[in-house]
Amino acid sequence: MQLHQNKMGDVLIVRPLERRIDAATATEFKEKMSEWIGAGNRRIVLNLSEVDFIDSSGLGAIVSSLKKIGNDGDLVICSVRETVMSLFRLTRMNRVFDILSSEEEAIGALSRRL
Amino acid sequence: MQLHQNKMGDVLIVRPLERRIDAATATEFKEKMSEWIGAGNRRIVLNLSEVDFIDSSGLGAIVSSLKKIGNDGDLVICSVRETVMSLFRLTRMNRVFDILSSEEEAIGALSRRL
Amino acid sequence: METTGSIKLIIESKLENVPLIGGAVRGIASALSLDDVSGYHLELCVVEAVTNVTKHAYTLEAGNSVELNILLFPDRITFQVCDRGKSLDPAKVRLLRFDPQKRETLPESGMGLFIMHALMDEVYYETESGLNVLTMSKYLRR
Amino acid sequence: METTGSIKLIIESKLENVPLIGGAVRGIASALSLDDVSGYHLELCVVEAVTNVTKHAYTLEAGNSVELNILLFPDRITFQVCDRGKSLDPAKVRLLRFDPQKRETLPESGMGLFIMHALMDEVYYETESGLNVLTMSKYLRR
Ligand SMILES: Nc1ncnc2c1ncn2[C@@H]1O[C@H](COP(=O)(O)OP(=O)(O)O)[C@@H](O)[C@H]1O
Ligand SMILES: Nc1ncnc2c1ncn2[C@@H]1O[C@H](COP(=O)(O)OP(=O)(O)O)[C@@H](O)[C@H]1O
Repeated sequence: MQLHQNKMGDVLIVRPLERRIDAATATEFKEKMSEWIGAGNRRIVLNLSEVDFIDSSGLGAIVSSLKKIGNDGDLVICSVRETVMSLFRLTRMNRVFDILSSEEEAIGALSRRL
Repeated sequence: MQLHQNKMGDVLIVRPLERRIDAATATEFKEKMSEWIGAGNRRIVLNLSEVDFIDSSGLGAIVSSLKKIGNDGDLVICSVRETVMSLFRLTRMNRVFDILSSEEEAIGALSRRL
Repeated sequence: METTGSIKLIIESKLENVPLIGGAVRGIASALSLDDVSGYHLELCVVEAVTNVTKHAYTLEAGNSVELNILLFPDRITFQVCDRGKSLDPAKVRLLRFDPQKRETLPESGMGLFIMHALMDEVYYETESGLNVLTMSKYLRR
Repeated sequence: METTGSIKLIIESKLENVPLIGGAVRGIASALSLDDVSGYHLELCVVEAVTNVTKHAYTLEAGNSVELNILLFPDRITFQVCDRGKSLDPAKVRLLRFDPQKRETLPESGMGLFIMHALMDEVYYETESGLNVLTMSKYLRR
Protein backbone atom coordinates (compact mmCIF):
# COMPACT_ATOMS: atom_id res chain seq x y z
CA MET A 1 0.00 0.00 0.00
CA GLN A 2 1.46 3.35 -1.04
CA LEU A 3 1.09 6.21 1.43
CA HIS A 4 2.11 9.75 0.52
CA GLN A 5 3.42 11.70 3.52
CA ASN A 6 4.62 15.22 4.18
CA LYS A 7 5.01 17.49 7.19
CA MET A 8 3.56 20.95 7.90
CA GLY A 9 5.16 22.21 11.12
CA ASP A 10 4.64 19.35 13.56
CA VAL A 11 1.61 17.97 11.69
CA LEU A 12 2.16 14.80 9.64
CA ILE A 13 -0.12 14.53 6.60
CA VAL A 14 -0.71 11.02 5.30
CA ARG A 15 -2.53 10.39 2.03
CA PRO A 16 -3.07 6.77 0.86
CA LEU A 17 -2.49 6.62 -2.89
CA GLU A 18 -4.62 3.53 -3.35
CA ARG A 19 -8.36 3.28 -3.71
CA ARG A 20 -8.84 0.56 -1.11
CA ILE A 21 -8.02 0.09 2.55
CA ASP A 22 -9.18 -3.48 3.13
CA ALA A 23 -8.09 -6.74 4.77
CA ALA A 24 -5.30 -7.15 2.20
CA THR A 25 -3.76 -3.73 2.89
CA ALA A 26 -4.85 -2.86 6.46
CA THR A 27 -1.88 -4.53 8.13
CA GLU A 28 0.63 -2.60 6.06
CA PHE A 29 -1.27 0.65 6.67
CA LYS A 30 -1.27 0.00 10.41
CA GLU A 31 2.45 -0.84 10.46
CA LYS A 32 3.48 2.30 8.59
CA MET A 33 1.32 4.53 10.76
CA SER A 34 2.68 2.81 13.86
CA GLU A 35 6.24 3.48 12.69
CA TRP A 36 5.54 7.20 12.18
CA ILE A 37 3.78 7.46 15.53
CA GLY A 38 6.65 5.59 17.15
CA ALA A 39 9.01 8.15 15.60
CA GLY A 40 7.23 10.88 17.59
CA ASN A 41 4.39 12.07 15.33
CA ARG A 42 1.44 12.93 17.55
CA ARG A 43 -0.66 15.15 15.31
CA ILE A 44 -1.68 13.41 12.11
CA VAL A 45 -4.00 14.32 9.26
CA LEU A 46 -5.30 11.37 7.25
CA ASN A 47 -6.37 12.56 3.79
CA LEU A 48 -8.76 10.02 2.25
CA SER A 49 -9.34 11.81 -1.06
CA GLU A 50 -8.11 8.88 -3.18
CA VAL A 51 -9.87 6.19 -1.18
CA ASP A 52 -13.22 4.93 -2.41
CA PHE A 53 -13.40 1.70 -0.44
CA ILE A 54 -12.79 0.99 3.24
CA ASP A 55 -14.00 -2.16 4.96
CA SER A 56 -14.09 -3.06 8.66
CA SER A 57 -10.42 -4.14 8.59
CA GLY A 58 -9.41 -0.78 7.10
CA LEU A 59 -11.51 1.09 9.63
CA GLY A 60 -9.98 -1.02 12.41
CA ALA A 61 -6.50 -0.04 11.21
CA ILE A 62 -7.41 3.66 11.37
CA VAL A 63 -8.84 3.23 14.89
CA SER A 64 -5.71 1.35 15.89
CA SER A 65 -3.57 4.32 14.79
CA LEU A 66 -5.66 6.69 16.88
CA LYS A 67 -5.26 4.46 19.95
CA LYS A 68 -1.52 4.22 19.35
CA ILE A 69 -1.24 8.03 19.32
CA GLY A 70 -2.69 8.00 22.82
CA ASN A 71 -4.25 10.90 24.62
CA ASP A 72 -1.56 13.54 24.02
CA GLY A 73 -2.24 13.88 20.30
CA ASP A 74 -4.90 13.43 17.65
CA LEU A 75 -5.71 11.91 14.27
CA VAL A 76 -7.95 14.12 12.15
CA ILE A 77 -9.47 12.91 8.88
CA CYS A 78 -10.22 14.93 5.73
CA SER A 79 -11.49 14.74 2.16
CA VAL A 80 -13.72 11.73 2.77
CA ARG A 81 -15.92 10.61 -0.11
CA GLU A 82 -19.65 10.22 0.41
CA THR A 83 -19.37 6.43 0.11
CA VAL A 84 -16.65 6.05 2.75
CA MET A 85 -18.35 8.65 4.96
CA SER A 86 -21.38 6.38 5.17
CA LEU A 87 -19.19 3.74 6.90
CA PHE A 88 -17.97 6.24 9.50
CA ARG A 89 -21.61 7.17 10.18
CA LEU A 90 -22.87 3.59 10.31
CA THR A 91 -20.24 2.60 12.88
CA ARG A 92 -20.54 5.92 14.75
CA MET A 93 -16.84 6.53 14.11
CA ASN A 94 -17.84 10.02 12.90
CA ARG A 95 -18.21 10.79 16.62
CA VAL A 96 -14.74 9.50 17.38
CA PHE A 97 -12.81 11.31 14.65
CA ASP A 98 -12.92 14.93 13.59
CA ILE A 99 -13.75 14.73 9.90
CA LEU A 100 -13.10 17.91 7.90
CA SER A 101 -13.67 18.71 4.26
CA SER A 102 -10.20 19.91 3.28
CA GLU A 103 -6.59 19.30 4.25
CA GLU A 104 -6.22 22.97 5.19
CA GLU A 105 -9.15 22.79 7.60
CA ALA A 106 -7.79 19.59 9.09
CA ILE A 107 -4.38 21.15 9.68
CA GLY A 108 -6.10 24.21 11.14
CA ALA A 109 -8.17 22.09 13.52
CA LEU A 110 -5.05 20.30 14.78
CA SER A 111 -3.06 23.52 15.17
CA ARG A 112 -5.72 25.24 17.26
CA ARG A 113 -5.68 22.33 19.66
CA LEU A 114 -2.96 21.94 22.37
CA MET B 1 -36.17 -1.10 -23.23
CA GLN B 2 -37.66 2.28 -22.43
CA LEU B 3 -37.35 5.00 -25.07
CA HIS B 4 -38.45 8.56 -24.40
CA GLN B 5 -39.77 10.30 -27.51
CA ASN B 6 -41.02 13.74 -28.43
CA LYS B 7 -41.45 15.79 -31.59
CA MET B 8 -40.08 19.22 -32.52
CA GLY B 9 -41.68 20.24 -35.82
CA ASP B 10 -41.12 17.25 -38.08
CA VAL B 11 -38.08 16.06 -36.10
CA LEU B 12 -38.56 13.02 -33.85
CA ILE B 13 -36.30 12.98 -30.79
CA VAL B 14 -35.63 9.57 -29.26
CA ARG B 15 -33.81 9.19 -25.94
CA PRO B 16 -33.21 5.69 -24.54
CA LEU B 17 -33.78 5.75 -20.78
CA GLU B 18 -31.61 2.73 -20.12
CA ARG B 19 -27.85 2.58 -19.74
CA ARG B 20 -27.31 -0.29 -22.16
CA ILE B 21 -28.12 -1.02 -25.78
CA ASP B 22 -26.89 -4.60 -26.12
CA ALA B 23 -27.92 -7.98 -27.53
CA ALA B 24 -30.71 -8.27 -24.94
CA THR B 25 -32.32 -4.93 -25.88
CA ALA B 26 -31.23 -4.27 -29.50
CA THR B 27 -34.16 -6.12 -31.07
CA GLU B 28 -36.71 -4.10 -29.14
CA PHE B 29 -34.88 -0.86 -29.94
CA LYS B 30 -34.86 -1.74 -33.65
CA GLU B 31 -38.56 -2.65 -33.64
CA LYS B 32 -39.65 0.57 -31.97
CA MET B 33 -37.52 2.70 -34.29
CA SER B 34 -38.84 0.76 -37.25
CA GLU B 35 -42.42 1.44 -36.14
CA TRP B 36 -41.81 5.19 -35.89
CA ILE B 37 -40.04 5.26 -39.25
CA GLY B 38 -42.87 3.24 -40.75
CA ALA B 39 -45.29 5.86 -39.38
CA GLY B 40 -43.56 8.51 -41.52
CA ASN B 41 -40.75 9.88 -39.34
CA ARG B 42 -37.81 10.64 -41.62
CA ARG B 43 -35.74 13.02 -39.53
CA ILE B 44 -34.70 11.54 -36.22
CA VAL B 45 -32.40 12.68 -33.42
CA LEU B 46 -31.05 9.89 -31.21
CA ASN B 47 -30.01 11.33 -27.83
CA LEU B 48 -27.57 8.93 -26.14
CA SER B 49 -27.05 10.95 -22.95
CA GLU B 50 -28.22 8.13 -20.66
CA VAL B 51 -26.38 5.35 -22.47
CA ASP B 52 -23.01 4.23 -21.16
CA PHE B 53 -22.78 0.87 -22.90
CA ILE B 54 -23.37 -0.08 -26.53
CA ASP B 55 -22.10 -3.32 -28.05
CA SER B 56 -21.99 -4.44 -31.68
CA SER B 57 -25.65 -5.58 -31.53
CA GLY B 58 -26.71 -2.15 -30.28
CA LEU B 59 -24.64 -0.41 -32.92
CA GLY B 60 -26.13 -2.73 -35.54
CA ALA B 61 -29.63 -1.73 -34.41
CA ILE B 62 -28.79 1.97 -34.82
CA VAL B 63 -27.33 1.32 -38.28
CA SER B 64 -30.43 -0.67 -39.18
CA SER B 65 -32.62 2.31 -38.27
CA LEU B 66 -30.58 4.59 -40.53
CA LYS B 67 -30.92 2.16 -43.43
CA LYS B 68 -34.66 1.90 -42.84
CA ILE B 69 -35.02 5.68 -43.04
CA GLY B 70 -33.59 5.47 -46.55
CA ASN B 71 -32.04 8.27 -48.55
CA ASP B 72 -34.78 10.89 -48.11
CA GLY B 73 -34.13 11.47 -44.41
CA ASP B 74 -31.48 11.24 -41.74
CA LEU B 75 -30.64 9.98 -38.26
CA VAL B 76 -28.45 12.36 -36.29
CA ILE B 77 -26.91 11.40 -32.95
CA CYS B 78 -26.20 13.63 -29.95
CA SER B 79 -24.91 13.69 -26.36
CA VAL B 80 -22.64 10.70 -26.77
CA ARG B 81 -20.42 9.81 -23.82
CA GLU B 82 -16.68 9.44 -24.34
CA THR B 83 -16.91 5.66 -23.76
CA VAL B 84 -19.61 5.07 -26.37
CA MET B 85 -17.96 7.56 -28.76
CA SER B 86 -14.89 5.31 -28.81
CA LEU B 87 -17.02 2.54 -30.35
CA PHE B 88 -18.27 4.86 -33.11
CA ARG B 89 -14.66 5.79 -33.87
CA LEU B 90 -13.33 2.24 -33.74
CA THR B 91 -15.93 1.02 -36.23
CA ARG B 92 -15.68 4.21 -38.34
CA MET B 93 -19.40 4.81 -37.74
CA ASN B 94 -18.47 8.39 -36.77
CA ARG B 95 -18.09 8.91 -40.54
CA VAL B 96 -21.56 7.52 -41.19
CA PHE B 97 -23.52 9.47 -38.59
CA ASP B 98 -23.47 13.16 -37.78
CA ILE B 99 -22.65 13.22 -34.07
CA LEU B 100 -23.36 16.50 -32.28
CA SER B 101 -22.81 17.54 -28.71
CA SER B 102 -26.31 18.74 -27.80
CA GLU B 103 -29.90 17.99 -28.74
CA GLU B 104 -30.34 21.62 -29.94
CA GLU B 105 -27.41 21.33 -32.32
CA ALA B 106 -28.70 17.99 -33.60
CA ILE B 107 -32.16 19.45 -34.30
CA GLY B 108 -30.48 22.45 -35.96
CA ALA B 109 -28.36 20.20 -38.17
CA LEU B 110 -31.44 18.28 -39.32
CA SER B 111 -33.49 21.44 -39.92
CA ARG B 112 -30.87 23.06 -42.11
CA ARG B 113 -30.84 19.97 -44.29
CA LEU B 114 -33.57 19.41 -46.99
CA MET C 1 -40.22 -15.77 -7.11
CA GLU C 2 -38.26 -16.22 -10.34
CA THR C 3 -34.90 -14.58 -10.81
CA THR C 4 -34.42 -12.04 -13.56
CA GLY C 5 -30.73 -12.86 -13.78
CA SER C 6 -27.99 -14.62 -11.87
CA ILE C 7 -24.24 -15.05 -11.84
CA LYS C 8 -21.77 -17.14 -9.88
CA LEU C 9 -18.34 -15.80 -8.88
CA ILE C 10 -15.59 -18.06 -7.58
CA ILE C 11 -12.23 -17.15 -6.10
CA GLU C 12 -9.46 -19.04 -4.39
CA SER C 13 -9.24 -18.22 -0.67
CA LYS C 14 -6.59 -15.48 -0.83
CA LEU C 15 -7.05 -11.92 0.35
CA GLU C 16 -5.56 -10.61 -2.93
CA ASN C 17 -8.64 -11.96 -4.78
CA VAL C 18 -11.18 -10.22 -2.57
CA PRO C 19 -10.94 -6.83 -4.37
CA LEU C 20 -11.86 -8.65 -7.62
CA ILE C 21 -15.11 -9.91 -6.08
CA GLY C 22 -15.67 -6.47 -4.56
CA GLY C 23 -15.08 -4.64 -7.85
CA ALA C 24 -17.38 -7.09 -9.63
CA VAL C 25 -20.19 -6.47 -7.14
CA ARG C 26 -19.83 -2.72 -7.38
CA GLY C 27 -19.83 -2.91 -11.20
CA ILE C 28 -22.98 -5.06 -11.17
CA ALA C 29 -24.66 -2.56 -8.83
CA SER C 30 -23.76 0.21 -11.24
CA ALA C 31 -25.10 -1.79 -14.23
CA LEU C 32 -28.35 -2.10 -12.23
CA SER C 33 -28.39 1.73 -11.99
CA LEU C 34 -27.94 1.75 -8.22
CA ASP C 35 -26.39 4.92 -6.82
CA ASP C 36 -22.76 5.05 -5.60
CA VAL C 37 -23.49 4.72 -1.89
CA SER C 38 -25.81 1.72 -2.42
CA GLY C 39 -23.17 0.11 -4.64
CA TYR C 40 -20.55 0.68 -1.95
CA HIS C 41 -22.83 -0.86 0.68
CA LEU C 42 -23.38 -4.01 -1.38
CA GLU C 43 -19.65 -4.28 -2.10
CA LEU C 44 -18.88 -3.72 1.58
CA CYS C 45 -21.20 -6.50 2.81
CA VAL C 46 -19.90 -8.98 0.24
CA VAL C 47 -16.27 -8.07 0.98
CA GLU C 48 -16.89 -8.51 4.72
CA ALA C 49 -18.47 -11.92 4.13
CA VAL C 50 -15.80 -13.14 1.71
CA THR C 51 -12.98 -11.82 3.90
CA ASN C 52 -14.50 -13.64 6.89
CA VAL C 53 -14.58 -16.90 4.97
CA THR C 54 -10.97 -16.42 3.86
CA LYS C 55 -9.75 -15.45 7.34
CA HIS C 56 -11.94 -17.45 9.69
CA ALA C 57 -13.50 -20.38 7.81
CA TYR C 58 -10.25 -21.14 5.93
CA THR C 59 -7.85 -19.50 8.45
CA LEU C 60 -5.97 -17.78 5.60
CA GLU C 61 -5.04 -21.08 4.02
CA ALA C 62 -4.92 -20.79 0.21
CA GLY C 63 -6.20 -23.53 -2.10
CA ASN C 64 -9.83 -23.43 -0.96
CA SER C 65 -12.63 -21.95 -2.97
CA VAL C 66 -15.07 -19.23 -1.97
CA GLU C 67 -18.22 -19.04 -4.02
CA LEU C 68 -20.60 -16.10 -4.37
CA ASN C 69 -23.98 -16.46 -6.04
CA ILE C 70 -25.73 -13.26 -7.00
CA LEU C 71 -29.45 -13.65 -7.67
CA LEU C 72 -31.56 -10.85 -9.05
CA PHE C 73 -35.25 -10.79 -8.28
CA PRO C 74 -37.73 -8.15 -9.41
CA ASP C 75 -37.72 -6.60 -5.93
CA ARG C 76 -34.36 -7.53 -4.42
CA ILE C 77 -30.80 -8.70 -4.88
CA THR C 78 -29.57 -11.75 -2.96
CA PHE C 79 -25.99 -12.81 -2.25
CA GLN C 80 -25.04 -16.31 -1.12
CA VAL C 81 -21.50 -16.75 0.15
CA CYS C 82 -20.56 -20.44 0.29
CA ASP C 83 -17.61 -22.26 1.83
CA ARG C 84 -16.63 -25.70 3.15
CA GLY C 85 -14.43 -24.48 6.00
CA LYS C 86 -14.99 -23.94 9.70
CA SER C 87 -18.55 -22.88 10.49
CA LEU C 88 -19.52 -19.60 12.09
CA ASP C 89 -20.49 -19.77 15.73
CA PRO C 90 -23.66 -17.62 15.98
CA ALA C 91 -22.56 -16.45 19.44
CA LYS C 92 -19.93 -14.36 17.65
CA VAL C 93 -22.48 -11.85 16.41
CA ARG C 94 -21.97 -8.86 18.67
CA LEU C 95 -23.35 -5.41 19.02
CA LEU C 96 -21.01 -2.53 18.37
CA ARG C 97 -20.58 -0.97 21.80
CA PHE C 98 -18.11 1.74 22.69
CA ASP C 99 -17.83 5.17 24.19
CA PRO C 100 -16.74 7.64 21.47
CA GLN C 101 -15.02 9.74 24.15
CA LYS C 102 -12.88 6.89 25.51
CA ARG C 103 -10.23 5.82 23.03
CA GLU C 104 -9.38 2.66 24.90
CA THR C 105 -12.93 1.32 24.36
CA LEU C 106 -12.82 1.65 20.57
CA PRO C 107 -13.09 -1.60 18.58
CA GLU C 108 -10.36 -2.51 16.10
CA SER C 109 -12.13 -5.63 14.83
CA GLY C 110 -15.40 -7.48 15.20
CA MET C 111 -17.31 -4.96 13.08
CA GLY C 112 -17.91 -7.13 10.00
CA LEU C 113 -21.01 -9.01 11.11
CA PHE C 114 -22.43 -5.81 12.58
CA ILE C 115 -22.02 -4.05 9.21
CA MET C 116 -23.70 -6.85 7.26
CA HIS C 117 -26.66 -6.95 9.64
CA ALA C 118 -26.97 -3.16 9.61
CA LEU C 119 -26.86 -2.69 5.85
CA MET C 120 -28.75 -5.73 4.57
CA ASP C 121 -32.48 -6.32 4.93
CA GLU C 122 -32.03 -10.01 5.57
CA VAL C 123 -29.01 -12.05 6.72
CA TYR C 124 -28.94 -15.70 7.65
CA TYR C 125 -26.40 -18.46 7.97
CA GLU C 126 -26.88 -22.18 7.44
CA THR C 127 -24.64 -25.22 7.45
CA GLU C 128 -25.68 -28.40 5.69
CA SER C 129 -23.39 -31.41 5.29
CA GLY C 130 -20.28 -29.28 5.55
CA LEU C 131 -21.43 -26.49 3.26
CA ASN C 132 -21.75 -23.11 4.99
CA VAL C 133 -24.00 -20.59 3.27
CA LEU C 134 -24.39 -16.97 4.34
CA THR C 135 -27.39 -15.45 2.58
CA MET C 136 -27.89 -11.68 2.44
CA SER C 137 -30.69 -9.83 0.68
CA LYS C 138 -31.32 -6.19 -0.04
CA TYR C 139 -34.64 -4.86 -1.31
CA LEU C 140 -34.31 -2.46 -4.22
CA ARG C 141 -36.41 0.56 -4.88
CA ARG C 142 -35.97 1.18 -8.59
CA MET D 1 4.37 -15.61 -15.11
CA GLU D 2 2.41 -15.88 -11.88
CA THR D 3 -0.99 -14.30 -11.50
CA THR D 4 -1.54 -11.58 -8.92
CA GLY D 5 -5.20 -12.46 -8.63
CA SER D 6 -7.91 -14.39 -10.43
CA ILE D 7 -11.64 -14.89 -10.43
CA LYS D 8 -14.08 -17.15 -12.25
CA LEU D 9 -17.53 -15.94 -13.33
CA ILE D 10 -20.24 -18.35 -14.48
CA ILE D 11 -23.61 -17.59 -16.02
CA GLU D 12 -26.33 -19.64 -17.60
CA SER D 13 -26.57 -19.06 -21.35
CA LYS D 14 -29.27 -16.37 -21.38
CA LEU D 15 -28.88 -12.87 -22.79
CA GLU D 16 -30.39 -11.39 -19.59
CA ASN D 17 -27.30 -12.55 -17.67
CA VAL D 18 -24.78 -10.90 -19.98
CA PRO D 19 -25.08 -7.41 -18.40
CA LEU D 20 -24.14 -8.99 -15.05
CA ILE D 21 -20.88 -10.30 -16.51
CA GLY D 22 -20.37 -6.95 -18.25
CA GLY D 23 -20.99 -4.94 -15.09
CA ALA D 24 -18.66 -7.22 -13.14
CA VAL D 25 -15.85 -6.71 -15.66
CA ARG D 26 -16.29 -2.96 -15.67
CA GLY D 27 -16.26 -2.91 -11.87
CA ILE D 28 -13.09 -4.98 -11.75
CA ALA D 29 -11.45 -2.61 -14.26
CA SER D 30 -12.40 0.29 -12.04
CA ALA D 31 -11.04 -1.48 -8.92
CA LEU D 32 -7.78 -1.85 -10.89
CA SER D 33 -7.82 1.94 -11.38
CA LEU D 34 -8.27 1.71 -15.15
CA ASP D 35 -9.87 4.76 -16.76
CA ASP D 36 -13.49 4.73 -17.97
CA VAL D 37 -12.75 4.19 -21.65
CA SER D 38 -10.38 1.27 -20.92
CA GLY D 39 -12.99 -0.24 -18.60
CA TYR D 40 -15.62 0.11 -21.32
CA HIS D 41 -13.30 -1.58 -23.85
CA LEU D 42 -12.71 -4.57 -21.57
CA GLU D 43 -16.42 -4.87 -20.84
CA LEU D 44 -17.21 -4.56 -24.56
CA CYS D 45 -14.83 -7.37 -25.58
CA VAL D 46 -16.09 -9.70 -22.86
CA VAL D 47 -19.73 -8.91 -23.66
CA GLU D 48 -19.10 -9.58 -27.38
CA ALA D 49 -17.46 -12.92 -26.56
CA VAL D 50 -20.11 -14.03 -24.06
CA THR D 51 -22.94 -12.90 -26.35
CA ASN D 52 -21.39 -14.89 -29.21
CA VAL D 53 -21.26 -18.01 -27.07
CA THR D 54 -24.88 -17.53 -26.00
CA LYS D 55 -26.10 -16.78 -29.54
CA HIS D 56 -23.88 -18.92 -31.74
CA ALA D 57 -22.28 -21.69 -29.67
CA TYR D 58 -25.52 -22.41 -27.77
CA THR D 59 -27.92 -20.95 -30.39
CA LEU D 60 -29.84 -19.08 -27.65
CA GLU D 61 -30.71 -22.30 -25.86
CA ALA D 62 -30.84 -21.78 -22.08
CA GLY D 63 -29.50 -24.31 -19.58
CA ASN D 64 -25.88 -24.24 -20.73
CA SER D 65 -23.12 -22.57 -18.84
CA VAL D 66 -20.73 -19.88 -20.00
CA GLU D 67 -17.57 -19.49 -17.97
CA LEU D 68 -15.26 -16.50 -17.81
CA ASN D 69 -11.86 -16.70 -16.12
CA ILE D 70 -10.18 -13.40 -15.36
CA LEU D 71 -6.46 -13.67 -14.68
CA LEU D 72 -4.40 -10.73 -13.48
CA PHE D 73 -0.71 -10.67 -14.27
CA PRO D 74 1.71 -7.91 -13.30
CA ASP D 75 1.68 -6.59 -16.87
CA ARG D 76 -1.66 -7.68 -18.33
CA ILE D 77 -5.20 -8.89 -17.79
CA THR D 78 -6.37 -12.07 -19.50
CA PHE D 79 -9.93 -13.24 -20.14
CA GLN D 80 -10.81 -16.83 -21.04
CA VAL D 81 -14.34 -17.42 -22.28
CA CYS D 82 -15.21 -21.12 -22.19
CA ASP D 83 -18.14 -23.10 -23.60
CA ARG D 84 -19.04 -26.62 -24.70
CA GLY D 85 -21.27 -25.64 -27.61
CA LYS D 86 -20.70 -25.33 -31.36
CA SER D 87 -17.17 -24.26 -32.22
CA LEU D 88 -16.28 -21.07 -34.04
CA ASP D 89 -15.31 -21.48 -37.66
CA PRO D 90 -12.18 -19.29 -38.04
CA ALA D 91 -13.31 -18.39 -41.58
CA LYS D 92 -16.00 -16.25 -39.89
CA VAL D 93 -13.48 -13.60 -38.81
CA ARG D 94 -14.03 -10.79 -41.26
CA LEU D 95 -12.69 -7.33 -41.87
CA LEU D 96 -15.07 -4.46 -41.39
CA ARG D 97 -15.54 -3.13 -44.93
CA PHE D 98 -18.04 -0.52 -45.99
CA ASP D 99 -18.38 2.81 -47.74
CA PRO D 100 -19.51 5.41 -45.17
CA GLN D 101 -21.27 7.31 -48.00
CA LYS D 102 -23.35 4.33 -49.17
CA ARG D 103 -25.97 3.38 -46.60
CA GLU D 104 -26.76 0.08 -48.27
CA THR D 105 -23.20 -1.15 -47.64
CA LEU D 106 -23.31 -0.56 -43.87
CA PRO D 107 -23.01 -3.67 -41.68
CA GLU D 108 -25.73 -4.45 -39.12
CA SER D 109 -23.88 -7.43 -37.65
CA GLY D 110 -20.58 -9.26 -37.90
CA MET D 111 -18.73 -6.56 -35.95
CA GLY D 112 -18.10 -8.51 -32.72
CA LEU D 113 -14.96 -10.40 -33.71
CA PHE D 114 -13.59 -7.29 -35.40
CA ILE D 115 -14.03 -5.32 -32.15
CA MET D 116 -12.31 -7.95 -30.01
CA HIS D 117 -9.35 -8.16 -32.38
CA ALA D 118 -9.10 -4.37 -32.61
CA LEU D 119 -9.23 -3.65 -28.87
CA MET D 120 -7.29 -6.56 -27.40
CA ASP D 121 -3.56 -7.12 -27.73
CA GLU D 122 -3.93 -10.87 -28.13
CA VAL D 123 -6.92 -12.99 -29.16
CA TYR D 124 -6.91 -16.71 -29.83
CA TYR D 125 -9.40 -19.53 -29.99
CA GLU D 126 -8.85 -23.20 -29.23
CA THR D 127 -11.03 -26.30 -29.02
CA GLU D 128 -9.95 -29.36 -27.09
CA SER D 129 -12.21 -32.37 -26.48
CA GLY D 130 -15.34 -30.31 -26.87
CA LEU D 131 -14.23 -27.35 -24.75
CA ASN D 132 -13.98 -24.08 -26.69
CA VAL D 133 -11.77 -21.41 -25.14
CA LEU D 134 -11.45 -17.86 -26.45
CA THR D 135 -8.47 -16.17 -24.78
CA MET D 136 -8.04 -12.39 -24.91
CA SER D 137 -5.28 -10.37 -23.26
CA LYS D 138 -4.70 -6.68 -22.78
CA TYR D 139 -1.42 -5.21 -21.60
CA LEU D 140 -1.80 -2.62 -18.88
CA ARG D 141 0.26 0.49 -18.42
CA ARG D 142 -0.16 1.37 -14.76
N1 LIG E 1 -17.54 -17.09 7.75
C1 LIG E 1 -17.10 -17.32 9.02
N2 LIG E 1 -16.69 -18.55 9.37
C2 LIG E 1 -16.25 -18.79 10.62
N3 LIG E 1 -16.18 -17.86 11.59
C3 LIG E 1 -16.57 -16.62 11.30
C4 LIG E 1 -17.05 -16.27 10.00
N4 LIG E 1 -17.38 -14.97 10.01
C5 LIG E 1 -17.13 -14.52 11.24
N5 LIG E 1 -16.64 -15.49 12.04
C6 LIG E 1 -16.29 -15.35 13.50
O1 LIG E 1 -17.01 -14.23 14.00
C7 LIG E 1 -16.12 -13.22 14.50
C8 LIG E 1 -16.67 -11.83 14.21
O2 LIG E 1 -16.61 -11.55 12.82
P1 LIG E 1 -16.63 -10.07 12.28
O3 LIG E 1 -17.75 -9.34 12.96
O4 LIG E 1 -16.70 -10.12 10.80
O5 LIG E 1 -15.29 -9.41 12.77
P2 LIG E 1 -13.75 -9.79 12.52
O6 LIG E 1 -13.67 -10.58 11.26
O7 LIG E 1 -13.09 -8.44 12.41
O8 LIG E 1 -13.31 -10.55 13.73
C9 LIG E 1 -14.79 -13.53 13.85
O9 LIG E 1 -13.68 -13.07 14.59
C10 LIG E 1 -14.82 -15.05 13.72
O10 LIG E 1 -14.45 -15.65 14.94
N1 LIG F 1 -18.30 -18.32 -29.86
C1 LIG F 1 -18.73 -18.64 -31.09
N2 LIG F 1 -19.12 -19.91 -31.35
C2 LIG F 1 -19.55 -20.24 -32.56
N3 LIG F 1 -19.62 -19.39 -33.62
C3 LIG F 1 -19.26 -18.11 -33.43
C4 LIG F 1 -18.80 -17.67 -32.15
N4 LIG F 1 -18.49 -16.37 -32.25
C5 LIG F 1 -18.75 -16.00 -33.51
N5 LIG F 1 -19.21 -17.03 -34.24
C6 LIG F 1 -19.55 -17.00 -35.69
O1 LIG F 1 -18.83 -15.89 -36.28
C7 LIG F 1 -19.76 -14.95 -36.84
C8 LIG F 1 -19.23 -13.52 -36.65
O2 LIG F 1 -19.30 -13.16 -35.28
P1 LIG F 1 -19.31 -11.64 -34.84
O3 LIG F 1 -18.21 -10.95 -35.57
O4 LIG F 1 -19.23 -11.59 -33.38
O5 LIG F 1 -20.65 -11.05 -35.38
P2 LIG F 1 -22.19 -11.42 -35.10
O6 LIG F 1 -22.25 -12.15 -33.80
O7 LIG F 1 -22.88 -10.12 -35.10
O8 LIG F 1 -22.61 -12.29 -36.27
C9 LIG F 1 -21.08 -15.22 -36.15
O9 LIG F 1 -22.19 -14.85 -36.94
C10 LIG F 1 -21.02 -16.73 -35.92
O10 LIG F 1 -21.39 -17.42 -37.10
